[in-house]
Amino acid sequence: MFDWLANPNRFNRITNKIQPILLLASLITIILGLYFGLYDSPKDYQQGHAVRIMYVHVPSAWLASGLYLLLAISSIFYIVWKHPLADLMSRSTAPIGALFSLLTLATGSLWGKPMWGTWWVWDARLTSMLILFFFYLGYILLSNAFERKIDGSKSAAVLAIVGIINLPIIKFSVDWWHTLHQPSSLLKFDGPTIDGQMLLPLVLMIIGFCSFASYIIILNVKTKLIEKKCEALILKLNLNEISNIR
Amino acid sequence: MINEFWFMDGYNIYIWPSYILTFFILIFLTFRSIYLSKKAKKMLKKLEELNS
Amino acid sequence: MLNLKNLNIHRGSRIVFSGLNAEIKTSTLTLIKGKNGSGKSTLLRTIAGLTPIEGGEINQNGVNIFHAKEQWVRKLIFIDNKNGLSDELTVRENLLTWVKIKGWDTNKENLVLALESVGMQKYMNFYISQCSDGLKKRAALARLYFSFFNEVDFWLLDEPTNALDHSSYLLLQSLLSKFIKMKGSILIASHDKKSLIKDYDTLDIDKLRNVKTI
Amino acid sequence: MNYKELNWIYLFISHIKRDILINSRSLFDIVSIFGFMLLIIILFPMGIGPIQEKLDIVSNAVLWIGLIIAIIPSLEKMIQRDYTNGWLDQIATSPIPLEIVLLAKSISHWIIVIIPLIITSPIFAILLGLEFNQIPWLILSMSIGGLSICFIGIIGAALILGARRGNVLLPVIILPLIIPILIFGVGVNESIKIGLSPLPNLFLLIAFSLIYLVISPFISAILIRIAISR
Repeated sequence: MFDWLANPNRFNRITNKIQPILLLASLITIILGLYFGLYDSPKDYQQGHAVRIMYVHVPSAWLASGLYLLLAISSIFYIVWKHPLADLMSRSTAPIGALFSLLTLATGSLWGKPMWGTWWVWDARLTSMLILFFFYLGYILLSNAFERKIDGSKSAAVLAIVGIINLPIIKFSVDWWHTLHQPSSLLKFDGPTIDGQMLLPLVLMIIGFCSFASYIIILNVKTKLIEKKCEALILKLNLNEISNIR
Repeated sequence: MINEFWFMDGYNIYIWPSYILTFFILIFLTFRSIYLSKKAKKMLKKLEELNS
Repeated sequence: MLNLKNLNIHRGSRIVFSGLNAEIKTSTLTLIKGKNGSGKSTLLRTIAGLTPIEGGEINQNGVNIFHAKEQWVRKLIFIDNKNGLSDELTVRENLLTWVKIKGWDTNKENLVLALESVGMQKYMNFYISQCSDGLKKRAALARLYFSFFNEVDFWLLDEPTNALDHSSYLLLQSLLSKFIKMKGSILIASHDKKSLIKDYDTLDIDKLRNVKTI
Repeated sequence: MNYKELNWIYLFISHIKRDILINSRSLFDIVSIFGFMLLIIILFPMGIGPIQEKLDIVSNAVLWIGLIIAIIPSLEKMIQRDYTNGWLDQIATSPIPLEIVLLAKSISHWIIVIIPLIITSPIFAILLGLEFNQIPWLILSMSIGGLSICFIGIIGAALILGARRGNVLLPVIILPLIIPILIFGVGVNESIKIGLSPLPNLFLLIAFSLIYLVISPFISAILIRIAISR
């Protein structure tokens, strides 16, 4: 897929068509999701109205983990086939993934306060999400830590690959750790017990979040492509002061 | 009816902030990406003018 | 004969060479000339297999040298400004570990002979951290001596005369001529105008680049 | 002339010897790592208070965290020195595979840095009031865990080669990767303490180390090749 999309012109052409669809889809599904999530759905028999937080919490959790997979895949493409576009892809994905993992933590904490009575519980899922956030953070820091951008890209791509190998292990170890230390019988942080009427807003929100994130990522990749063109022109024009033209 | 919608059995102080936060992030991402994209396009235009 | 065909070499996102064609004669000394930052060192590192080629090939007698990279690196000695010496080891230990990773015999006499060939026998047990730049360079150049009893075809030297005093300059000269007599090939990257020995070839990178752009 | 077949095991061992020799010349570093770990461990009772019951709850975790934090600053040096002085260039222009050298480096780091800490760990254990029957398991689990920290650490050290402020970055990158070691490692000692079999945790620790034993030389070799090429 990347091989075929690697041509920037083709990438632009295709994404120009996809982008409006994605934006529209995300708008519609998110608005519908809001309606069902906030208004037209029953409260959970255990969690009451607090279950409504799940309709933003679960999609962002899915997105945060899904984006890491995307980050790792594009990093593999970058390391193995050296497509510059794959690098732009991972560079645009990482901050968004980090933001959504933070959002997951924040909404999880907001859910936890009424349910557990504290803002933070070392729940296995939340802990894994926190660790995932640190992986994103490591990627972002490493990719910007080098004098030359391309060195950072390569190093950070390898980190993302190591991360994807390690994340299942960490997930397993955190679950292991959680059962080892036998927590008191807390309400399980499992999302709502699936009920048709609760599933609808959840699915809508997941679709909405995913298409929204794809829209933003594509937009950012395009921006980075333009920036790359600018850099090439700057080199060609031999301009030392980039600030002059800004 | 409307009151109940806002109040949500007292969970409102947790539910509304989480939705507001979510949409703040969504809107922030959208505007920032559009802003950056416009900035880059502008710069490219200027550079192309310089180049020609 | 070493044929460089259509070489594209990048360093980071910078393109150092694109479509470089050149011939390097074997069994002689070739001086790679060029301005600072013209890519002399990069070219040497590429031939040594350290910097990857983005396009093109390097052939020796019609065989791509990187197809059998392990065989190729066995036949060369690469020394640049960094020398590859560990501060915590003595001159002798550094040489010894180097010979080991090359997979060569490490008998004591050879080691001493090699150190004598660059006049380092006195400093054998000095730690590298105690050595001056000139001594470090000589300690690195002592490796060259091992090509006289092992199969080595190429010396790739980046600025080998840096920090050398006159007497060690002469020692290096004799090493080079001895190697040429043994049908060895030497590539030296240097901004030095004069060559270390009389008969030599030059490869002017600046000129090659100009030809390309015109 | 035929090429002499290289004996990789011989090269591997001789490279371990070289690295140990280098590190033993700077014994100061090892002593300071020991002092660092000792201080971390002393800091905990200072913060918690001298009550043994409280210490009992955290003692295993404190030992492991002390070990991990004390090792991390030393990991960078595993490769950094040899990268700046050009030794890695010499490795790359010699027939010895980079992977073997990197494996040798992580193992020699384990021998010279971690083994001394583990040998002295009974002192730490006594300071924290661990039972004597826990100490053999502590030593065993720390040896295995320490080895896998070295395997991960060499990846981390290779990742930050040439980075600005790499020494600040290294912990941020490494620590999330090390979490499973901490969990399984502490798990071994905790299960001894509450009278369960330590074997499940120990096996998981070993499995984790084996995974990294396999992937770490290859991944760090990829990174080193990238670093050398610039």
